[in-house]
This record gives sequence, C-alpha cells and structure tokens, in this order.
Amino acid sequence: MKFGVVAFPGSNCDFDTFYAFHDVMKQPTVWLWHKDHSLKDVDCVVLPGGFSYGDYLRSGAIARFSPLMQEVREFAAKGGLVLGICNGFQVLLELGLLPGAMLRNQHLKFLCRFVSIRLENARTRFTHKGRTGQVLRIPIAHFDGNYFAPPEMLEEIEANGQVVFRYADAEGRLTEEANVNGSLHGIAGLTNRMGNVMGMMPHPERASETLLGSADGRVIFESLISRF
Amino acid sequence: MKVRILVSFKDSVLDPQGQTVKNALHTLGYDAIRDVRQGKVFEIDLAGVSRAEAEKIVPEISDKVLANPIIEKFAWQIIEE
Amino acid sequence: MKVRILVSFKDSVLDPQGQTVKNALHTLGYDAIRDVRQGKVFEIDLAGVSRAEAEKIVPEISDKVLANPIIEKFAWQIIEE
Amino acid sequence: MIDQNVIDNHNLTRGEYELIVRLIGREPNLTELGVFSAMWSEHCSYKSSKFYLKQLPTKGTNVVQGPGENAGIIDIGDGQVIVFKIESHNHPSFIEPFQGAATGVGGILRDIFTMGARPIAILDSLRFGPLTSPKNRAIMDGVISGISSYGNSIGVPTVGGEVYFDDCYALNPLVNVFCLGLAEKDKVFYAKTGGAGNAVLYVGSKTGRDGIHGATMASAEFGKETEHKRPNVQVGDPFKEKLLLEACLEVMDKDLIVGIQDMGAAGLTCSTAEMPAKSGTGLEIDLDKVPQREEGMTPYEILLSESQERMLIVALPEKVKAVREVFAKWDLDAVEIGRVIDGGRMKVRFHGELVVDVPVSAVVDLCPIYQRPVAPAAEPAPAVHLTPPLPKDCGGLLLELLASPTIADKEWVFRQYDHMVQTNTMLLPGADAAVLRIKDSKKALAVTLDGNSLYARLDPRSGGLIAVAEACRNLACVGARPVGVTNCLNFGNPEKPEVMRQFKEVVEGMSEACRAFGIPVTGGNVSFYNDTEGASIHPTPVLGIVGLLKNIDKVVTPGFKSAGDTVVLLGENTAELTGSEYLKVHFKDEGGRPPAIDLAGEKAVQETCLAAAEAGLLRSAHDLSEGGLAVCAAESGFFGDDRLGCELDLDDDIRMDALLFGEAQSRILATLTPSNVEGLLHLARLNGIKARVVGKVGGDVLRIRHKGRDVLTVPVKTAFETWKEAIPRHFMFQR
Ligand SMILES: Nc1ncnc2c1ncn2[C@@H]1O[C@H](COP(=O)(O)OP(=O)(O)O)[C@@H](O)[C@H]1O
Ligand SMILES: [Mg+2]
Repeated sequence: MKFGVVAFPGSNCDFDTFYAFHDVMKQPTVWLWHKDHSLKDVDCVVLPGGFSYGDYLRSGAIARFSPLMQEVREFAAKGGLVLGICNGFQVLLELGLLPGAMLRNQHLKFLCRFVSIRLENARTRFTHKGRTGQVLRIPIAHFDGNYFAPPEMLEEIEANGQVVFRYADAEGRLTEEANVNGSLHGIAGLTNRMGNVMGMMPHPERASETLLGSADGRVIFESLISRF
Repeated sequence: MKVRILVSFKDSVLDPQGQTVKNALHTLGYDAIRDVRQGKVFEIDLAGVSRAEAEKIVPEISDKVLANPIIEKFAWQIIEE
Repeated sequence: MKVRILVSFKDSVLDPQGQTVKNALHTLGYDAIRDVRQGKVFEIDLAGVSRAEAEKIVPEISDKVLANPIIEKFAWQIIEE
Repeated sequence: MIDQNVIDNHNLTRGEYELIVRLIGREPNLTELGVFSAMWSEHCSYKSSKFYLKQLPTKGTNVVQGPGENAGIIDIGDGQVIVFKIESHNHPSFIEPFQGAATGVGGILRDIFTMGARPIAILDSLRFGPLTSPKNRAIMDGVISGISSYGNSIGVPTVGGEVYFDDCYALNPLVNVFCLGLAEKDKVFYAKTGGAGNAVLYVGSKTGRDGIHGATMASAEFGKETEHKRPNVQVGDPFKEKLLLEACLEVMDKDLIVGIQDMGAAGLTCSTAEMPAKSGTGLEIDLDKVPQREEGMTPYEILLSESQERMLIVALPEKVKAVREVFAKWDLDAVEIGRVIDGGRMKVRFHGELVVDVPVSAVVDLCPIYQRPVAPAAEPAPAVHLTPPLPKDCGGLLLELLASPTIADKEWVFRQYDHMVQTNTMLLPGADAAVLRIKDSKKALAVTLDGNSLYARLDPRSGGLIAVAEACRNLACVGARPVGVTNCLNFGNPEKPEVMRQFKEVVEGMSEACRAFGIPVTGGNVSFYNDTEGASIHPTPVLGIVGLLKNIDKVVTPGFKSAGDTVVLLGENTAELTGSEYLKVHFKDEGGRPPAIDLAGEKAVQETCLAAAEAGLLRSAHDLSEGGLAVCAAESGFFGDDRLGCELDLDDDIRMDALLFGEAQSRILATLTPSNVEGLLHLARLNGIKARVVGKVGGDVLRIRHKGRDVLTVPVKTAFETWKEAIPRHFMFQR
C-alpha cells in the first residue's frame, strides 16, 4: 500500500500523519503538494488535520479549491481510497465527497481531549480489522466538529450504513454527555456511499503508539494496509 | 463598486453562537431580546465591474465560496456604485 | 421589531480572514475583486420595544457585547418594524 | 519641532535626549527620535534591569547560546539543540485579551524559529484577578481563547503552564508565554548581516499602523491616557505565521540565508538596528519598498509599526532569487528593501530622502544603564505571624482549598489548547512537568513553568530561590534533570525604590539557586511597569526550566497507580504556615514569611527522586506545593486512571494544620510497589535526606491520621468533583 499525505498551507497534522504511516506503520508514504496535479500513483490519499488556510471563512472551505483536489475528486470517483482526518474530513465535506457539514462545537470552545468512539461498521475498507461495537480511545482536537446534515440526508446516511464512528462513553453507550461536540446522531466519522472515502474527526495518528497513551487508532491503518 | 453579502444559517440549522449571545444579553438584563441569529458579512470591493456583471459574479462566489449551501443562505446588495 | 447589526474590524485593523478570502477568490480567477473585509452580522428580534428604545438599546449592546470597541466598529439598522 | 513635550511623549528623559544629541552630533529629527525612543524604552533596552541580570549564571558546557540572542540554545547531544525563551505580553492582554494573548504566542514562536528551530511546545503562565468578577472572567476567557486560537492553528502544542489568581492581577493580568524549539546543532541561525553588499529582505505581512509604540506602552504605567493608546492593538494572523514558519525553516534548511531576525517590539527599527550592531556593519533601507497595508504612512509609522508576522532576512545577493522562490512556494513575498553597508550606520530613505542616519551602536548599545534607587532591605517578618485556631473540619478545609481556582483543576483551560499535535506529548497538561518525546531517539524533554508571587512578595529573595527550586522539583518528579533556564520577571514600576528592591532580591535569589543547581540561564524577559492606577502587582518571577530524560522508558507520571502501593514521603515536614494558600484562602491572611528553603537539602531530595526514577523504582511522584500534603495526596488520587484514595499515618510533632496544609519546601510524595520501598529508603539515606513510609494507596477515600487520630477523611469522588468544577462553574454562561 502506498500512501500519499496532502499538505495544504496551514495543515499542521501533516507531519504526524506522515510519521504514522511511514515510521510507525512502515508503509511507503509520499508527500502530495496542494499545488501539484499528480497523486504519484498512491493507493490511498490522506488529507491530514490542521487549519488549512487558517480555517478562515469555514473549516476546509478554501482548501477544497486547491489544484490537487481535482485529482482527488477523480481518484475518489474511480473508487480510490481517500481518508480525511479532522480538517481533512472538513475538506471532504466541503468538496462534496462526503455528505453534510460541520458546525461549531456546541459549547463554542475548541476541544482537545481523548474521547471514546464506537465502531459502527466494521465492513468498510477503513475498519475491517476492527469489530462492530468496539470502543476506541482516540483524541480529538477541533473547534468545528459538530456534525450536521439535513434530515433526509441523515436518514440516507444511516440507512446506507455510512456511519462508521459515533462518540460514546467508555462502555460504548451513546450518551448525550459522551457526544462532546453535539454532533447529530453522535457522528464522529462516516464514509461515502461507495465506501471508498472516509472522514473522521478523531485523530488516529495521535493514537498509534502506546507511548502517547493509546494505539487504538492503528485499527484504521491496519485495515487500510491489509486487503479485505 | 462595493457589495455587501450577508451569509447566515438556514432557519433549520441551530445557531449556538446566536443563542449564547442571547443568553449573555439576558444575563445583562436585556429582556426585550427574543432571538439572536449570528452570521457573517463580507464587504467586497469590485473594480471595473458593471451592475450586470456584479449580478452574475456575486451570487456565483456566494454560492461557491462564501456560503455552504447545506447549512447557510445568503443575501446581497450593492452598497456603493 | 427586528434589527440588524453589522460588526467589522476598524479600517486600520488587519483582517486576515478577509485577506485570505480575497486571495482564494483571485486564485479562482475573480480578478475584479480588489478587497474583501469580513465581519459579523447579528439579527436581533426585540419584543415590545419602541423605536426610541431600540435607539438606546442597540448601540448599547453593540458596544458592550457584540463588538469589541478597541478593534471593531458597528453599524445597525431596523429591518422590520 | 522637538520640544520638551515631544520628548515627554516619547517617554525619554531630558538627560536621555541630550545623550542622543551628543551621540549623533546633532538634534534628531522626529523619526530618529522615534527610533531612539523605541529602542531605549525599558522593554527593548533593559536599562533598569541589565545591571542586576548580569549576575545570573549563564555559562555551562552545554550552553550554545546564552542571553543576547532571540532565544537561548542548549546542546542535548546527538547533534541536536533545544532553543527556548519566555516572553510577557501583559499590557496588550489587558487592553485586548484575545488579540493580546494571541500575538504574544505569535511573538515568542518567531523568536524560536528565527533561530532555525522548529517550535515543539508552548507553555503559558497566566495570572488573573479573582474569578468572582465578570471583568476578570472575561479577561481570562479572552486570553485563553487567544492562546488557543493562535497555538492550535499554527500547530504547536500548548503542553502546560500555570494559572494563578490574586487580587493584585485584577487590573494587570500577566500573560507569559514560553516556547521550546528543536534544531540541528549545525543549522542554527543568528541575527547577523555578514558583509557589506548583502541583500536585506522583508518577508511576511504588510506593515500597517498597528502597534505603533507597543514597546513604549509596555514601558509605562497604565493610567487614564491608556485609553487612547488602545488602537495600538494588533490582530494576529496565525495562518500567515505558519507559512512564514515553514518558509523560513526551508530557506534555512537549504542554507540560502546569512542572518535573520523577527520584527517584534519596535518592529522594523529593532531588526534594522540590531542585526548590523551585532555584526559591526551598517544597514541601508528604502521605506518605499516596504510592503504597506495602509496609504499615506509616514516613515515614523513604518519604522515603528509592530504589525505582526514579519521577518527581516539578510542573504547573499546571488541567493536572493532562490530565497524568493521558497517564499513564493508558501504564497509569501520576499521584498528586497535594502542592503548591508560598511560604516556602522543605519540609513533609512523615504521618497528619496534620507530620513534616518544614525550610528547603529548608539541606538542599540549606548542606551544609559540605570542603577535606580533601591529601598533598604525589609526587616524579616516574624516566623510565627499569627496563630490561627486549630481547624475542626479538615475535610471541609481540604475541599475549600481544592476549590480555590489557583489549586483547582485547569482542564477547562488546557482542553481548549491542542496539546497533542506533533505527536510528542507523553505527559498531558496537569502533570508536574510536560514531557515530550524526541522522535527517533530514546530521549525526552520535560518542561515546566513556575513561580509563587505571594512568596516573592513576602520575601523576594526566597521567592526567587523557591521558584527555581520548585521548577527543578517538578522536573525531578517526572524523572528529568534540568539543563537550562529561562525566566520572565514581572514587576511594577522600577522607578519605585520598593519595586527595585524586590527586583534586585528576586534576581539574587534566582542566581543563587541556579548556581546551586548548576543550571545556566540562557535568556528571559523583564516586564516592568505592571502597575495600574499606582498599584504594583506582586513581584512575579516565572521560571521556565527545561529538563532532559536520557531514557524515555524511565519517565515517572503523577497519579496513584494501584491499590496496595506504598506511599513514601521524601523530605521533612516542618511547621510552615505563613505564605500558604491555606492561610490566604481560609483566613484571608497573606502576612508573615514564606516557607524556608535550604538548597542543599532541596538538591538532595531531588537527587533521591531522580536516582529512584532512573533505577525504575517509582510508580508515581508528585511534589508538594500550594495546599501542602493534603492537596498533594488528593491530586495524586485524581491524576491516576482509577482515582484511588490512600491512607496516610503521620506522627510529626507539629500543628496538625501545618502538617496537612503547610507548604514546607523540598518534599515529594512518591508511590512504589512495596518491594521497591527499601531501595528508595536506601537512596534517601545515601543522599542524607529524611524519607519514610507514610501510608498506602487504595480505596475510594482519602484518609489522614495524625498520631493515631483520624484528622481528615474525604471521599475521593467528592474531592475530585470539587476540584474539577471549581473553574468551569464560573464560565457556565460565558460566550
Ligand atoms: N530575566 C532575564 N534573564 C536573562 N536574560 C534576559 C532576561 N530578560 C531579558 N534577557 C535577555 O536579554 C535579551 C533581550 O531580550 P528581549 O528584548 O526580550 O529579546 P527580544 O527582542 O527577542 O524580545 C535576550 O537575549 C533575553 O534573553
Ligand atoms: Mg526577538
């Protein structure tokens, strides 16, 4: 598996994400520059977290116009794997590769902490190494992670099994308290209909070494690396 | 030409910032305030653009860039010819 | 009564958001855009308030809560009696 | 022209003005006067503090760069260096908390990456007035949002710091921001010009009218006039700074530049004068080429603007094109605005006219140094200041202390900071010190900020000593040895002899302690004139100390790990009461003397803890500070995953409240598996310190017995919730 980590101006989890794939998971990993038009034959494009373009206007809103995003769009349409983490998720929403939008966290504060998320669908390319119902401990760090979709859209997402992660408590219960940013249906991560594009607010690259408190995020990397 | 574009949440979208402002104002004793909605405003200076062109450009950039149509709506006006 | 309050940075204050939006629009080929300033807009619903009262309340809350007078300025209008 | 009024408005004395005339051989014009006034301001010239700062120990075998550059540099081996510094942004943060604090972060980050280091951690030391006042809450909320907005956006984790509350900060909050960077030893850059003919490039944001006289503002007391100084506030642009950071590190990595300096206080003036002054050259710039945000700016305004996110770079002429290309890649302009010249003068042109022509040395090095009047040393306060009645309900007292915002949980603060980005943070905020691993190595860095201003007010010397000792103790608790010190000295008006006395004694105390610990001071910052309406803040030294762990596996974390572990107290319980948070919170009494400190004993305690950590004996360690033993034991419960209680048995012959809540120095509470206890006690004997088993971990209650009698029993859950809620409850309805 060859991974490509996209660097936008203002991305700041790009190094961390690169490190997780390249150094922790020992996978061939390359940089993809936002101004380029080449995806360098990668098997999976990763849009990292951060504050692309300062998150001015709206999170992810400006990055979506980067030249490279045309390629990403075509790549995704052909079934290529695309993972968006945090700001990368927001970019995918703005690009329309994933449904919905992000609102400001319900308490209107930036929130950085470990959370528990429940794996809702272990039959995706991103999660097949995990178990449905499994609880992962992974950090979040965002201001705009309050997931929103209009009712019909939400219904469709649920009906298709596109929801991959929901905020939960340590036992996997979906409580209001555990839904730290106020997301609709507690959605923390979802795929597109085809299942080849996933966005998630929690940062798996921050949970890939026990040294840093958790290695639960590796489930996602390991799923990507091994075939179905 | 100067145009002003107002971008705000659709009515169906909760506006926690507006709510918080409302609460803050109530705490200060401004009880007459029934509702607050918060949005964004852009004032854009367009050079050498006719009215007709502005009528094409402004909705285009509003829809494509300034507002996210899933959650937001926009309105605009010319404030200086 | 409904009022609309526009809050924006004073002219001499740097507006990084407006600048970034302007650059993005240039990249997209909208070269006519000379300047963009981004601000906030509040739409406030006031119950049982006369015009005279609004003229007292609105500048007061704008100054105290909605705008930061050190770097921001505000303007307001009645949009619905 | 220049009359007394103009001189006064520039915060210069008549004598200083006359010196300027002598140094340049004529009357300065208004622009030149502006240049001198900014560079000779207290903030930039250190004219009141320099004399005393000289006594700080700055040498050490690992010191690559001591004070005098943008930041200090320490060698940590394997070809790597750390670069760190602390800065205050007190005045701007009072005027506009959000932007003031945000630009404070921006400024200190530039000081670090100017030297070729990638910033890897931010810490902040914050002081506010009591949270019962809405105004203080608004300031705190704004400051924290500002730090979070800037640090999070640029992607440098804010991994720790401190938040204190006291009345004295109500009209003068303190915002001190520390930044740590990591660089390769042979890729460090300095503010130098190289030889004549080199090109001078301006990079970053355009210059606007913002922040003119920021440096002078920070060099005067706040009074009524501060009102019209307000438009000086700058707005930070972290996105621009992130681009600047990446572009600067890239031109350095490619070895394309000769020297570089950020434009901080005194803006373009400062970098234009300091770079040649350090290199024995001159500099010539043309202001018409300086990118400007506003129309009709005067040379005075362009030179003194403190617009953020700007840097000055010197490059060989043949490298200019390559430099430009790197900046263009990051969507930034690099504009050639002048060149290096021989002859040691700073020459500034505007519309073809020479508007400044002065010797750089006069501007940078010849500002008068003052030894301002110092009030006589105060009589030592009585050791026993008052004898409060012995408390009946110690459990209630513990809860009262845990609810005191100074002691309470700060999670509400640091969850707003991205403290994990860069994936190095091993110990999250809340621990005694933050610990960062260094990728691709076995090493880790520990960092802490510390300073107790009540101690410093009661006895400035002890305040200085204890601040150093406690910061080192924090490091010892995680298993790290201190390698370098930076400090931020926040004081009132230095023209007051009492303030100068405080300053002098604090610096003496700090110097003595740093010498005793053998750690070099590599830089720092002095913030005077923290007075509002005539009242000075408490003298507030904030120590930033960086420690090194050779083996990351040996890091010790706070928090009880498992039931049955033995609790050992290192150090001695002595009857200290005055200066404590206990007397302050419960009796509103802030008199007397701060706790005594004996540096040799302190070192021995720390050495014991470090040796035990290195031998892998410890399961947890936490130092005793504000709130004393009871608070330390409670917190140790909170920090563990299972929130365990403990039972402690004490038999010291001292007042029970002093035992529970007194702040006797040089103590650490450690836990171990029972089989390791003898090993620790042995190390303690070797180091000649007192150490004893005081209890064991377990249960869900914190229980302390004194001479066989239960004196404190509190369910951990109750204590935890009190501690947890104390700060957030003030912000329930805050925007
Ligand atoms: N309290 C202090 N202790 C040691 N060095 C100090 C102290 N205060 C200032 N310095 C040193 O004096 C020099 C000038 O400081 P400063 O003007 O704050 O630097 P900058 O212009 O980068 O902000 C720096 O090298 C700084 O480290
Ligand atoms: Mg500097």
